[in-house]
Amino acid sequence: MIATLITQILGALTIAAAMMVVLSKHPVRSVLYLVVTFFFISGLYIMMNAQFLAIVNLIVYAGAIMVLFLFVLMLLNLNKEAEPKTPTLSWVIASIAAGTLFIVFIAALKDIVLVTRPGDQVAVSNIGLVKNLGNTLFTKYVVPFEISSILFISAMVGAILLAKREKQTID
Amino acid sequence: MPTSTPINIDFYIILATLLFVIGAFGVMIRRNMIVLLMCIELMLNAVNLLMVAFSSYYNNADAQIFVFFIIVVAAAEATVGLSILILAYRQLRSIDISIFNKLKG
Amino acid sequence: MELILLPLLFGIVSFFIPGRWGRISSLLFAAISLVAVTVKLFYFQPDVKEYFVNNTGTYVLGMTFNMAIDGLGILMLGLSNLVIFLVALSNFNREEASKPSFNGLLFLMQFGLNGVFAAEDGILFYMFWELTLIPVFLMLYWYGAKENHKNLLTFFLYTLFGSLFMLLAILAWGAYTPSYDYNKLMYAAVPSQYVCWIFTGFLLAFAVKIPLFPFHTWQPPTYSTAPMAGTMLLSAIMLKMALFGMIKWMIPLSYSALKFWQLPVIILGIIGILYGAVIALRENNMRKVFAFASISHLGLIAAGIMIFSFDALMGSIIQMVNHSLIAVGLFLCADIATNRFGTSDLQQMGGLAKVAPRFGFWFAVTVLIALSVPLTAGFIGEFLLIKAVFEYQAVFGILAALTLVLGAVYMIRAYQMSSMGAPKITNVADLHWNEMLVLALVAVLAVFLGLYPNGIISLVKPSIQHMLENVQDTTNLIK
Amino acid sequence: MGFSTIVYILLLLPLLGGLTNGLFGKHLPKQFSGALGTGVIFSAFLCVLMLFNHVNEPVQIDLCNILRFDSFSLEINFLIDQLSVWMSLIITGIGTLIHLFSMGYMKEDEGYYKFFTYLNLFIFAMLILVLGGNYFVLFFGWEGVGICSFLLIGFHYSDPVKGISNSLAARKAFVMNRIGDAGLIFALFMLLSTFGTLNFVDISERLSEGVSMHHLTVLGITLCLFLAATGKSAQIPLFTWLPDAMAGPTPVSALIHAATMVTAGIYLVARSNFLFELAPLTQDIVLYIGIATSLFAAFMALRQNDIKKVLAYSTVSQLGLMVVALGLGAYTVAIFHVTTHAFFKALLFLGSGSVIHGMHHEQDIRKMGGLKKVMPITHWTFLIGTLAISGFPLLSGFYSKDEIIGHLFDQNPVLYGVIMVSVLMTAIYMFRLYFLTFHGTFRGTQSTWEHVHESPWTMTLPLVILSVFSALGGLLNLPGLFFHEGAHWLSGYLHGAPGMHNIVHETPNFSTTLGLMAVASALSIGVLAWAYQNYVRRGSVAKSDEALNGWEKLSNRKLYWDEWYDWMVVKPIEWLGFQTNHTVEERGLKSGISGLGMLTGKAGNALRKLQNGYVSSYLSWMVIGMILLVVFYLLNGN
Repeated sequence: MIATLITQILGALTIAAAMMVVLSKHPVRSVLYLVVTFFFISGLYIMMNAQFLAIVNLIVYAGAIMVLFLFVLMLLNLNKEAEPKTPTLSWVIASIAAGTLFIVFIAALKDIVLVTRPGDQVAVSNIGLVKNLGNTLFTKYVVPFEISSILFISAMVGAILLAKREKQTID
Repeated sequence: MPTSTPINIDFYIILATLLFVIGAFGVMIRRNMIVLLMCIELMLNAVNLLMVAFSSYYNNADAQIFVFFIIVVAAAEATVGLSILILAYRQLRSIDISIFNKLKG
Repeated sequence: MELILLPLLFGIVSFFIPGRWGRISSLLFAAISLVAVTVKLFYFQPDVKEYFVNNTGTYVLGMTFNMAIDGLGILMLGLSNLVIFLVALSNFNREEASKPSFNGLLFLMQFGLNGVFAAEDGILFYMFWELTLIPVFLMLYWYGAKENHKNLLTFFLYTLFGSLFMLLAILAWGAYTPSYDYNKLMYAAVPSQYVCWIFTGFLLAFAVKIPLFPFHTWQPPTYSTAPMAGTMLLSAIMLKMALFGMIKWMIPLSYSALKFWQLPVIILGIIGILYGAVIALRENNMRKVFAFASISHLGLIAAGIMIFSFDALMGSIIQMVNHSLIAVGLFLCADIATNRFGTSDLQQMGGLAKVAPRFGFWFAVTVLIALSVPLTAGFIGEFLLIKAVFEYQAVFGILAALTLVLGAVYMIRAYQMSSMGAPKITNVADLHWNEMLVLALVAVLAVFLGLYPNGIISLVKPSIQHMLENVQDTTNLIK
Repeated sequence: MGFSTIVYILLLLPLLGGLTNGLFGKHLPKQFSGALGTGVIFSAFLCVLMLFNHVNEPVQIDLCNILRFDSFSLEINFLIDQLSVWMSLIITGIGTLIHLFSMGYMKEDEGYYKFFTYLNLFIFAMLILVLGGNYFVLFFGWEGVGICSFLLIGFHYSDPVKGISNSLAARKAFVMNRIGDAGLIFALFMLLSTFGTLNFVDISERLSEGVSMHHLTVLGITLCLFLAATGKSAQIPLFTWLPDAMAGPTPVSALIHAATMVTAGIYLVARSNFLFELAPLTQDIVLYIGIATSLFAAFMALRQNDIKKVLAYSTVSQLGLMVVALGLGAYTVAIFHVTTHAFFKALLFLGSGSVIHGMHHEQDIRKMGGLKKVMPITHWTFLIGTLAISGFPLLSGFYSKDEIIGHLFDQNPVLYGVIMVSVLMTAIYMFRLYFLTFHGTFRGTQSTWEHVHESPWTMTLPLVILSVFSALGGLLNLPGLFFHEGAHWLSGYLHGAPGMHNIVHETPNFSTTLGLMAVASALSIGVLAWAYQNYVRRGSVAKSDEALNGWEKLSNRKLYWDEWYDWMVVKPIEWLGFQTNHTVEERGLKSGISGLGMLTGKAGNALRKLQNGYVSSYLSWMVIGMILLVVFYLLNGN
């Protein structure tokens, strides 16, 4: 019972933090709220007993990526620059679009026929544990895993190449 | 360590959808490119959440592995995206998305 | 198979032969393939289909790459090789012939044409069909009048647009068989509500290419600005692809669709006859006169094909061959006259026969062939065609026969304005030996076929009869 | 030698002569190529004579098959019967004389060898026409003579002054003939679908066996055949090309446009007698067309001032007379008139050629006069020709005309009256021509007068020979009046041709014939006296164009017939051509197509606006797309 409650509270907090990401005027605040969102999501992962992902989410997202965002923000010193105001019409259109999208998605997902299990409770399983997941990852998915390293290398090279200050590439 | 999460799958569906929609909403109304990138991360996370939920629901590890890969790709994407952003800032001294409309037909 | 692949080899080789040798080598290549096909024609057994590729088992996405020739196929193959030879010969003393790209394109064109005439597979047919468009387009683009690239674009888009429908039709047709093989397609059980649409797709592609009356607007400007070789290729052999396609691919498809489209297409053909002739009466651009004359001639052939009786088809085939010959002859003459006078305006020409008597004579002979006087193939062709149209519907026959009268007017007018009267220029070069050879070959062949049409008839008779039987079979399957 | 060998030699001779002259003529001396051209025709004439001696019933000679289908086949074969042999005799006989004449007439022309090439080819085509054993071969010859006629009319196409008008005349002749050819083609189609064969012998046998035909079919076939005949034989409505065809050299006018080619139409109808006999309506049409042509052409000839134009209209008028005979069903009489007409009209044309030659290519009779002193042979032969054509008693024209008139009188006395007007006018314009040319005083320039000379023997010899035939040609078909045994020899002879023997005509009785002859003689002699009085005694001369009064102007301007055609046919078609080209083609179709192109462009332009480059708007579109997609699936799923 408590677990359910915790889950629901976590969910509510996630939504709230996500809203703040979008709505806050200050980019740094957005980043911080996003970090908070990720923490809550990790919490939800834990509630689903997906421990490995919870940790990875924290380390990679909240730790690495978000710090990267912060660095960029600070590097460019964009804080002072106020973001131009979005026209009201855009707000209205975006709200309507988002609302419709939500309704439509819900309508679509609601009708999913859940076949494998009777009842609709999320079960507690142990597949999310590091040991089990590691087994799968390094047996069945070992090749994609290795390929992802190539992806990282190319991303790294790309990032360096792009961000390097060089006269002949720029201007 | 919770041993049981007797919670309805619908909860996760609605939660993930909401997160996704918020992300999309953000992309639509914000003009700061960094925030845009963050909103994209938000949408990715929404999808991740849903996949983990179904993974536990079906007791199937594959989806979690995919979430792992999504995180990997998201990290790479963020790296490249941010460096492009820096490059763009150097060129135009701004990261307002509405300035970048060279693709206008 | 060598008939198909030789031109490809020649084409590739020609791109690397430098200018000085280019014209000799291209003439030689064209002669080799002409000789090859003539030998083949000589020993050909018209009763059986001769397969180059006969793939009955494995195929990818339904494509079989089958190729075969029957009597009609070998005839068209011979015609295309002949036309290529005549084009190479008539260009021999022109500067184009010394350009490697020109010769290369010429033989790539031949490759595509031979493929079209031999393809036994729907998709393959389409691929070769489009393949011919590229060399001719490039030829027109590189060697044609520079100011008229807009017309060229019209031509290209127009024909491409037309053949798009053919592709759709072939795909739809193939959906009812395991492969696109010709024989499989012929016996495909296409539901009767779709068969008319498939037929229409083919018809659109062919109507643009022929061109039938309302789809012809690309033709006169293209003809009048294209280089001579391009015009010859377009009118002498590319249009024949469409007529050939009508006979081989469209007509056997379905009897009911044929009946549905028969009257409209015949009416369009008749309108084309009169329309082209009437415009040619007052047109002052010599090449355009012949372009509209071409529309007029082809209208009659298309009408004859749609009647699809044995006699009418024979007339159409003979007239197709004849039209190729006269197109080569007339456009060569028009080009020579245009070159000598420096303009293609008939009003500014005159008296060429006096200063260039050989030209005057051979031009007169070509004009007479184009008028389909007796003893020439055109006479037999038009005789059969008008007879068929007349028997189909007497009024149409009478309208179609106006081409005899109007044709005489515009052809002789073109001859008279360019060659008769007091000479307006002096000191012009008469025909070169190669040009004279082309015109003489045209005349000899036209007269030969006029006296011995039985040769063509016995060659194509089995395939046409087989095809007419096929039409019946398809009908039965639908019912 | 069998028939077939002779026929092949006969056909090959002119062909070979033409080819030799055409290929090597440039390098041959003029004398030789002329002699060669004349020689082959003369040899051909001898061949025909051999045939003439042997022919008694129709012989068909098969050469080869051109086209073989299940439903029909087209063959090349030749039919040797009395009709074809008789026509060949005229063609080669007159042809020889005219070739001979040309040797002198064309002496100074640079296209000498070409001229003989064309003439020989013409004889070849004409022989094909008359010897052909079926309509298909006939059509070969039919087109062949048309082409040769085209080439010969436009022979001086590069003349600096008259080149254009010569070539226009040639074109007009060809096109008008082509209209007739179209008629012949349709006749061929209908014959093929009715009988399955085109052989004269087969068709006539089928018909005599009593094969029933729908009367509309017969009507169609005969009308189409007659349309062809009007084209070739210059009848209303297609006659206007013949006067223009006088642009050709004079021997051409004599050979093609008087003696042979223009009679091809008469031959065609006579050949198809078995069909025309079944179509009374067509026969009536033929009759009335013939009368109208004869009358109008004679009227037009009254005030022509070009010596050849007068003869041209006279030819049209005489052809009209032959057509009248055809319309009456008197085919042999028509052929008789063809024969005598060939004699005297060739004579007249050659005589005029001699005059033109002597006058250095002056053709206007207003600039002639008094030539009888300097050109005695031409004068006397021309006089015989004039008397023959105007029906002077006992000359050839008298007999042939009289038979036609006699048949007409039998059938319809009113039409007889009409045709007598035409005959009267014929006498008037011919005597006018004769007197103005040869009598009175010379009206040209002095320098011309000094150079006028009699023609060389190559030209006068044919004149003399032809004048003998013109005078005595009537003996071929004497009416029963004089010799009961030898009468109607030609008619009897021609009865051997297919279908002819089925046609029986009662000859008019004795007293009627005598009466009609008396009237005709009186007319002819009366006009002669009047003309002598008018032109010689009173010395009247032809008026200049401005001085013409009402009817004279009409006659001089050919009833404005050409202008009518120009206004009613040529102009509208040209207008149509122009409008089609500029309105339908350029404005309608082409701009329709480019309009489609522009529409696509416009649509692209409109859609381009959507690509505004803003990421947020792209995303909005994406969202909308997603929504629509999901909604679509939801709706479809239920």
